[in-house]
Amino acid sequence: MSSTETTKEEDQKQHVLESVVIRFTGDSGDGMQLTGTQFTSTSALLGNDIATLPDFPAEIRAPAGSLPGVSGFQLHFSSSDIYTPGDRPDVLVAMNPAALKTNVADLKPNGILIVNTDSFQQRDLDKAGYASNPLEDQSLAGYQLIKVDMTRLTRKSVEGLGLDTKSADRCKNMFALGMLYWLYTRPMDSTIEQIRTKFAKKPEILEANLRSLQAGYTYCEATEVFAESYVVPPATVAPGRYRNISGNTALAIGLVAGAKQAELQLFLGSYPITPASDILHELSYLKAHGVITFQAEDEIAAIGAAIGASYAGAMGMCTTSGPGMALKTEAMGLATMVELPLVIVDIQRGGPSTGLPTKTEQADLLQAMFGRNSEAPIPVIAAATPGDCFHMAYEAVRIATRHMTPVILLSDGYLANGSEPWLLPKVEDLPKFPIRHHTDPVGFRPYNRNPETLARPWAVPGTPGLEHRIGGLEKADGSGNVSYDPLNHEHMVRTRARKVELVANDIPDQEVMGDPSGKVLVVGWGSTYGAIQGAVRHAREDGHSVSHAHIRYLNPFPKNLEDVLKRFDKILVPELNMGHLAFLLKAKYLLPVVPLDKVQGRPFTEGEIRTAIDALL
Amino acid sequence: MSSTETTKEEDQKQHVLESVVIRFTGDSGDGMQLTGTQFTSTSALLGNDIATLPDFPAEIRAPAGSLPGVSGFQLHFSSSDIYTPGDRPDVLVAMNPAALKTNVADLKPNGILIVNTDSFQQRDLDKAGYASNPLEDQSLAGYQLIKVDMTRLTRKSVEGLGLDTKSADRCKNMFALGMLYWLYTRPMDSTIEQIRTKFAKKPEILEANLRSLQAGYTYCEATEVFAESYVVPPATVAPGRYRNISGNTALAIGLVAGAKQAELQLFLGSYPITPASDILHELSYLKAHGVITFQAEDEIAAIGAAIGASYAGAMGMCTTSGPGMALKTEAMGLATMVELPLVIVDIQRGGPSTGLPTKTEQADLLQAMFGRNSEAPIPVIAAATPGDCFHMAYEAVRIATRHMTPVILLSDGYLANGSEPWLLPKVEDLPKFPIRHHTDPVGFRPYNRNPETLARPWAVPGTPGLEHRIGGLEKADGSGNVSYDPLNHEHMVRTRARKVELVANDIPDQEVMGDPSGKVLVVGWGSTYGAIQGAVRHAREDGHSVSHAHIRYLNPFPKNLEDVLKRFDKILVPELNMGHLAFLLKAKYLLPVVPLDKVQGRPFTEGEIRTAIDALL
Amino acid sequence: MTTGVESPKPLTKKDFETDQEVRWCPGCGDYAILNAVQNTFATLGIPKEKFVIVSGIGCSSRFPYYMNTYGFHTIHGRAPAVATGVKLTNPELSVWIVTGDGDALSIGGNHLIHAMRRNINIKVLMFNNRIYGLTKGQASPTSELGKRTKSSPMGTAEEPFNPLSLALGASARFVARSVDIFAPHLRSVLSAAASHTGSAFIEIFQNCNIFNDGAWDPWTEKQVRDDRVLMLEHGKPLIWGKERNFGLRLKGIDLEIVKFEGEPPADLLVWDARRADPTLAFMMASLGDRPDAPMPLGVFRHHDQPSFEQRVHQQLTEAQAKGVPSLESLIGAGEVWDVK
Amino acid sequence: MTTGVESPKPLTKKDFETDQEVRWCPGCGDYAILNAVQNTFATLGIPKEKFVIVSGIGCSSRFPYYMNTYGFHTIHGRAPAVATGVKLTNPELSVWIVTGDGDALSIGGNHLIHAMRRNINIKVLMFNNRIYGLTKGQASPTSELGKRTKSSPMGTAEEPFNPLSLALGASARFVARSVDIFAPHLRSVLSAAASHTGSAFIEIFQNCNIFNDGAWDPWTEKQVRDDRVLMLEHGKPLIWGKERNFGLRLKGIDLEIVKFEGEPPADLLVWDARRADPTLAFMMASLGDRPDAPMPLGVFRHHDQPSFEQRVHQQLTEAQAKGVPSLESLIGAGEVWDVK
Ligand SMILES: Cc1ncc(C[n+]2csc(CCOP(=O)(O)OP(=O)(O)O)c2C)c(N)n1
Ligand SMILES: Cc1ncc(C[n+]2csc(CCOP(=O)(O)OP(=O)(O)O)c2C)c(N)n1
Ligand code: SF4
Ligand code: SF4
Ligand SMILES: [Mg+2]
Ligand SMILES: [Mg+2]
Repeated sequence: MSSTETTKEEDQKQHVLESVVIRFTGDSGDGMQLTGTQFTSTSALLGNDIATLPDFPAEIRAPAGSLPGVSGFQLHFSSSDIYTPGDRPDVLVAMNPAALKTNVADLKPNGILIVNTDSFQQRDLDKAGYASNPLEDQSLAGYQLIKVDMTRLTRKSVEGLGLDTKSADRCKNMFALGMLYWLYTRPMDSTIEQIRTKFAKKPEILEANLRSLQAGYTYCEATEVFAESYVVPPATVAPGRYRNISGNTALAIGLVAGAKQAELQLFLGSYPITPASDILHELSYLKAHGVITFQAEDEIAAIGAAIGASYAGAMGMCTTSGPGMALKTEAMGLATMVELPLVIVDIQRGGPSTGLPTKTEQADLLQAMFGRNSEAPIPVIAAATPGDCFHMAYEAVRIATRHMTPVILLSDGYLANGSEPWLLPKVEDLPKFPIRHHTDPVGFRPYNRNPETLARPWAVPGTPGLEHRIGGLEKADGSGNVSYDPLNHEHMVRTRARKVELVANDIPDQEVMGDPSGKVLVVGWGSTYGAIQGAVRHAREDGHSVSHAHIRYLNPFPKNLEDVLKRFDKILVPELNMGHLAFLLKAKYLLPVVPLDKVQGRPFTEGEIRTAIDALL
Repeated sequence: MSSTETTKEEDQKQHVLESVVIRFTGDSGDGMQLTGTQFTSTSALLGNDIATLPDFPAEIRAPAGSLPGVSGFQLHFSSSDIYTPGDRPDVLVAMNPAALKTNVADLKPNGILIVNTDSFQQRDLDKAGYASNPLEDQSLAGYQLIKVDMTRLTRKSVEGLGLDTKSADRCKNMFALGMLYWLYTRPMDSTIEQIRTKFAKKPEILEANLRSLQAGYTYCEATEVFAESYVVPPATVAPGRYRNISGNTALAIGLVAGAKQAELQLFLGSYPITPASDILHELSYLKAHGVITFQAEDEIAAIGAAIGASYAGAMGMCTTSGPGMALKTEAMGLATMVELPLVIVDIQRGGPSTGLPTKTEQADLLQAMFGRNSEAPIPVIAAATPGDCFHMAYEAVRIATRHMTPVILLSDGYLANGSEPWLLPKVEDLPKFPIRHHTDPVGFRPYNRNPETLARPWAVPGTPGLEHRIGGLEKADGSGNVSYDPLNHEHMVRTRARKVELVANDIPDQEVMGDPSGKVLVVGWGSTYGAIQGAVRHAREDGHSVSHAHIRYLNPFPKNLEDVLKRFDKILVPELNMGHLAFLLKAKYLLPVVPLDKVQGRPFTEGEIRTAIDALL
Repeated sequence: MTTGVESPKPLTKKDFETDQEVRWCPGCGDYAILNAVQNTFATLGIPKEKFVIVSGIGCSSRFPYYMNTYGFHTIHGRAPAVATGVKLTNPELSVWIVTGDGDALSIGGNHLIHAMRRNINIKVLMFNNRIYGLTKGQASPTSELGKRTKSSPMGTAEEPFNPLSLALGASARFVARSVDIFAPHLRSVLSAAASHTGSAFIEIFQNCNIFNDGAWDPWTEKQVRDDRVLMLEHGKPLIWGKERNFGLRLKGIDLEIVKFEGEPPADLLVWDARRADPTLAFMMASLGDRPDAPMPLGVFRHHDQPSFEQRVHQQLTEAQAKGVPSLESLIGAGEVWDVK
Repeated sequence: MTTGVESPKPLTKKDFETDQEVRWCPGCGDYAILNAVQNTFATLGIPKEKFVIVSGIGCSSRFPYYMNTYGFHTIHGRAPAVATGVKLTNPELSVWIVTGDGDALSIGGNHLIHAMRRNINIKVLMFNNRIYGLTKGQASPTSELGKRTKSSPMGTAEEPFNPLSLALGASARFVARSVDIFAPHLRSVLSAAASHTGSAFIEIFQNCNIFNDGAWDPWTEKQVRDDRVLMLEHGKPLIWGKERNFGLRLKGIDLEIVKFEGEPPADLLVWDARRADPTLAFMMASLGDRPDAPMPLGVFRHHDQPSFEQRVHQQLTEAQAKGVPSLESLIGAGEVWDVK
């Protein structure tokens, strides 16, 4: 099979491209996610840099052929560094009219549009609300329209295997994939390997998938449906071992890595919620690593159990999304009061309320900062890319245990489901920070404080001689006894605040990409990293004085942040919300930052950020 | 009885004072709250201006004689306008050593200290942790110490009534009250009247109370225990009918007034929590007014039911305090999304977590602003004085119904339990704003919008022809159908934000007490009103350029607020938290405001604010 | 467009259909339930604008969108709370809750048991597919012990709730069970619930063909159904089986299965759903958990008692017997004084 | 100061006392319960540092402060959640919950029923004073219908929960009831709970002499007690009365009271707490609600089954049977490629 790469006819032109954006779209039953991930891993193995953006419908299975039932997967692969899944696709694969309708507007002018003509029957057009057939009415004149009767061709390719029509038709995503492999001169080995593993127990399905894949490839070769094929050479990325990783997977193993390096039992209390559930799933498969997962009756029980676990000496954690986060706020106050380590992960999604549960957003930052009764300060950190979720999860554990405090880690739907090639960290580069619970009764008092961090001792039940009581009532510093003393209360409120501020001693300085001073600084946080990075790099290539600071540590801010900000004339703050970070920066540094807010359930494009940068130059 | 006023012996000096602060303290079983409220209502009837501050122990009944069992009631009465219960008492009544110990430090130098010597036995001293008897060891030398064997004298006065010792001893608070009535030349009629009503069914107890009251009075007259007695003449307050009212009572009847003027059924869903429970109690007594109260299983059910009630056409409300507020945040998001009127009352208390449940604090402001997942803006208003709770409750209903939005009303423990003489509002001065639910099916769509307010129609179940569905998923503007359209989402997020901003058209301009420009503006919100007002007035009397702006409408701010702020050189923001309003002002107006934070579970004193003002002058 | 005029002609199923595309997976059991509910509502003699359907979050909870009545898709687990506010405010409305096994029993368990205890006149239809559908297949509180799901790869470590036992323990006065695809039975159970004064809990076995396909097949599949299901009919002896040759009788405090030929024995238990004491219903609720016994369906308990909203409004009426006091009187209550 | 050395001498009540002043109202029933718990703990053969007491919020929930063990005074209603985390993390600890009728059944109802369902080895002591004590006297979910309280001036409009029925409906496997002032009985019930594998629910009648004084007097006062209380003793016939001349027997599915003279009739029900089927316990749980019947006290159900934490740790053990994989293997799982 791998020989296909070398069988190109001489008379076909082969262009070298720097990068390409493909979007596969079809009905949720059409297997577009699989097609996308296969193309992704093939490209990753080929050494391209990649970024992906899956887009699921909110329904499990919306009616076949309907607009809400459309499922999409966009991927950007390149021979140079890339930061986003791409603003607009170069190629759109539309398996049915609904997919065409909801996606074609994004396709680049003169982009390649591949459609499965077999699914453009009157009934299909009606479902998508097309008055006339777009394949015939000239409305697609601005694109390179490639019409392929994929269903028929797929059925043909699997003839004789005894498959029913439904099963045969399921293979047409492989046909489409085969076509794209041809178009971009990709080897099919890895996909073939994976099909073999996946359908090992169903030989006819296996064979059907292989045949369809090959059929799609051969079809291009035979028919010259495409005038040319392309090559996207490998990127020059840092040497090392790579894996394609989604944010949720990276986050899950980052939590495990943190707990392991702390030498603590990992306890996850969680309640399923999109887009956080996958972390629960990932961790529940890791029992061999000693991970305990507890699927609780609700989010309050989940955090309650996590607090109990930390109290008993484990690294308690909980993972959720916005609405679940809202439910945990009372318990977060308790965790703050009893000063136990705890990691609270919020995979943000579109809101308010149930909102757009499968879409992305960054609008929980102020909730993370202030969404608790009274003064309950908690460190807040955020991951910037799918791979960075690993690192920040590890950081969350480190900060929580060193400072005896709950820590909120923010990610979002875009990071959670998006993926990127991830240079595997070396375990020896992950510092160990073994935690030893307090055992010495001499001089023990539950609210004695470490002078450097103000952390209290972690004394766990079962330890002889350290019997003590904790709880949510205000307590005397030192003894931990309940105290209604007014001055002690003020002291404790300020101590808890100070304790969080001291985390700043323990986090890296804010870095800047680009010059350390200049005209415009783009300040971002979380999943906007890629779009900002891309926009800023390109603006810099165009000679503009722009830099990028991406804040991973949001509470407390890095100590040098004010200094960093003040070296620029203007500060642009793009966010997928109504200006949360901008608000914090204004209140903290009294700087007239310029917010760039987008709240559409989807990430920024590079172009949007570039436009805003240009406006400030 | 009222003749006692005129029977003063000629040789006793009678001084006229402008104002006096008394603090009654004793064991929780000693009836100090009753003593305080009696003195209060007598003084109110006499025409004094008054302000009070009860101080309960956190325990229902802490052990008798213990420090945590001390209960106090401070009251300030005056012939001129006053704004706080006074910084430090002129007179301290201490019924036992524990009360003495926890309170004497506050007594003014050379203040009058009245103690019940009978309760200074060794056992009592031990319970309070006194190593030696303070009545004998000169430690009280700085005060006018008045030692009275009240228990013995009270027992004596009720002899022959056949009371057991316990019941007899319960009357000693009346003895103390009688003494204070003599000292400040107060008539006893109103107290006598109330004793008669209260104990109508227990004639011996009635008689015992009357006798003890009289005995205290006579004791002073007979023994010349006090060198002089005092007169505090009536204040010149606005004419009209008055009543002494606590914040919670005012708030409860304000809610009723709002609902009545809106011609809506009032529905309260609530779960008991200190210091909000009294509103539930008050309202559950008002069934004759058509008020439905529902004591729910928890705070989530309480707000859920209130949302259901609003959906069905009632004025849904819920009342709670910090931890309960934290639990309601997910449901608040739902209310924001379905755009129904709802009043959410938060009587703030000391936190975080269970914190100091019986103490006051203002630290829920940022939670009220931001404590919800994603973008869920809600108007926030706050009451400034006990009586103002009535007005702001009424305002909450008005805004909620006119703008079809949840509204958060903030009060706190200090307002809730404190009281002041309240000039009864005339019902004709409370504008009616009758609400008519939508009934016309022509052109009806659930998310049509009023162009002025962006409010949607309130169409309630049971109305023929308006059947429709609402919910927490994002919806298309107009039709209200579920919509995952990215641009609609952005439109809706901005529309909901704009809707809240438009409330600014419907609230009064920010007022300033003092000159409209100058050196220092003290900006407050909520229960700090009295202390700030007092401090600013006194500073102005001393010739300083200081003014006071008290913000009742916190989200959105009054339209002229920025203008008001910018007319002063410096802005001082005193708050019972770590700087919430200061934070909002900084972020919104980029002004370098000076926070003055106090987090001790108790209100500011005038002195504290004055000191901070002086530092800025 | 609908009009404001109350139509005098009797309602039909069509009147309850909306223009919204139904978005459950093809083959989902929810379709059949939607059908049954639309059919039943048309027969209840209640004008369509008086129906309110409140739901939480889940596949099942999308139900209100497909019913042309008033509908409120609330938040996860809180439907009973919202419905309580609706019903207390306007007792004339016919208030129904549609919920799932996760929504009702996991996050919403507390509201559910309190609604049952209060006996508020709300009908709870719990679609039990023994899985979290909407979040794509985690274990629910009704998933069998040891069930392997996305969140329990080695099987769950906990016994499920028996939803009917739970409801009865919370003193539910109307408790019933039916199956998505048993249309006539389901309709009759829904009608019985509608006729009850007070809260009603109806468990409906529902097939999630995506994440838990065939969960109820051992009882409901055509071939086995007659042998594996026991229909509870008030006043009738408990008999089942293709040949109707199995019966139940009491033996002390246990239920005994009797196989007979010909006439059923005289001592078979005669079903009495109207008992005030819930013990018999409780006993019957867990019968289906026994491997040797059939799954009882039908009305387990139907005990009328004054409902919560009746009692609440009774108090309002009493309190207002002497008229509604004025706002002035409220503002000026207690001790007042005049300053001239 | 305590020392780190485990004392070899047997524990006494004193070992469980703290230096904190006990802050319940004088006369509160909580004192007696504190006494009984301290006494019982001393006899269980468990080192004192292995006890953890978790509570919610309420007067009752202050309990941990007065016990010289590990204690966690959490937030309202959430003690079962926190305790679950403690027990799952360290199954060797002896984990007890102290809660009130409001804490456990109102805000905390859901966590309670799930703890029962899961059968996690945690002992729940619910102090039932039928009122909210700490918040000064509102109705609780166990307050009688029509009870006048601060929040229900015309009386409540809702039936209370029967806590034992609720627990049994949630499939609690150990369910018992005792009384604050019945010290030996209470101690024996506590010991029985300690001996059980899995979750235990113990309702303790408790007098709140401030807000609901005498709530249990009709059953527990010296004069009436013998006639109004039925002690359930495993293996013994159900007999009560000052003269021990009343008994209970089954009549169909009902409990019948028999008055007898001399020898008790042979067909009296013999108490069996160990039945797997919960029906009998359920039937007995509501007996006390009948005005003509005595209040049963003692162990209603005691059915051992593997506990949740045992099952969870069993899975960990199995998964680790082949050793614990390295962090490297986790990081480098799935398809990887090398860039030179
Ligand atoms: C507060 C909150 N937590 C979690 C979720 C995610 N969630 C939505 S539905 C659901 C469970 C659905 O299961 P079930 O109630 O059985 O309904 P089904 O989909 O099976 O009909 C969950 C966990 C949510 N929407 N809100
Ligand atoms: C979230 C929250 N809501 C409400 C409260 C107020 N609260 C404290 S204890 C309590 C009820 C106590 O009743 P119960 O559990 O019966 O305990 P008891 O005081 O009677 O022992 C309530 C409502 C709270 N602390 N937290
Ligand atoms: S996931 Fe299951 S329950 Fe949900 S719609 Fe699909 S089949 Fe129905
Ligand atoms: S209020 Fe009642 S329950 Fe609480 S401590 Fe006092 S007597 Fe006990
Ligand atoms: Mg389900
Ligand atoms: Mg109680």
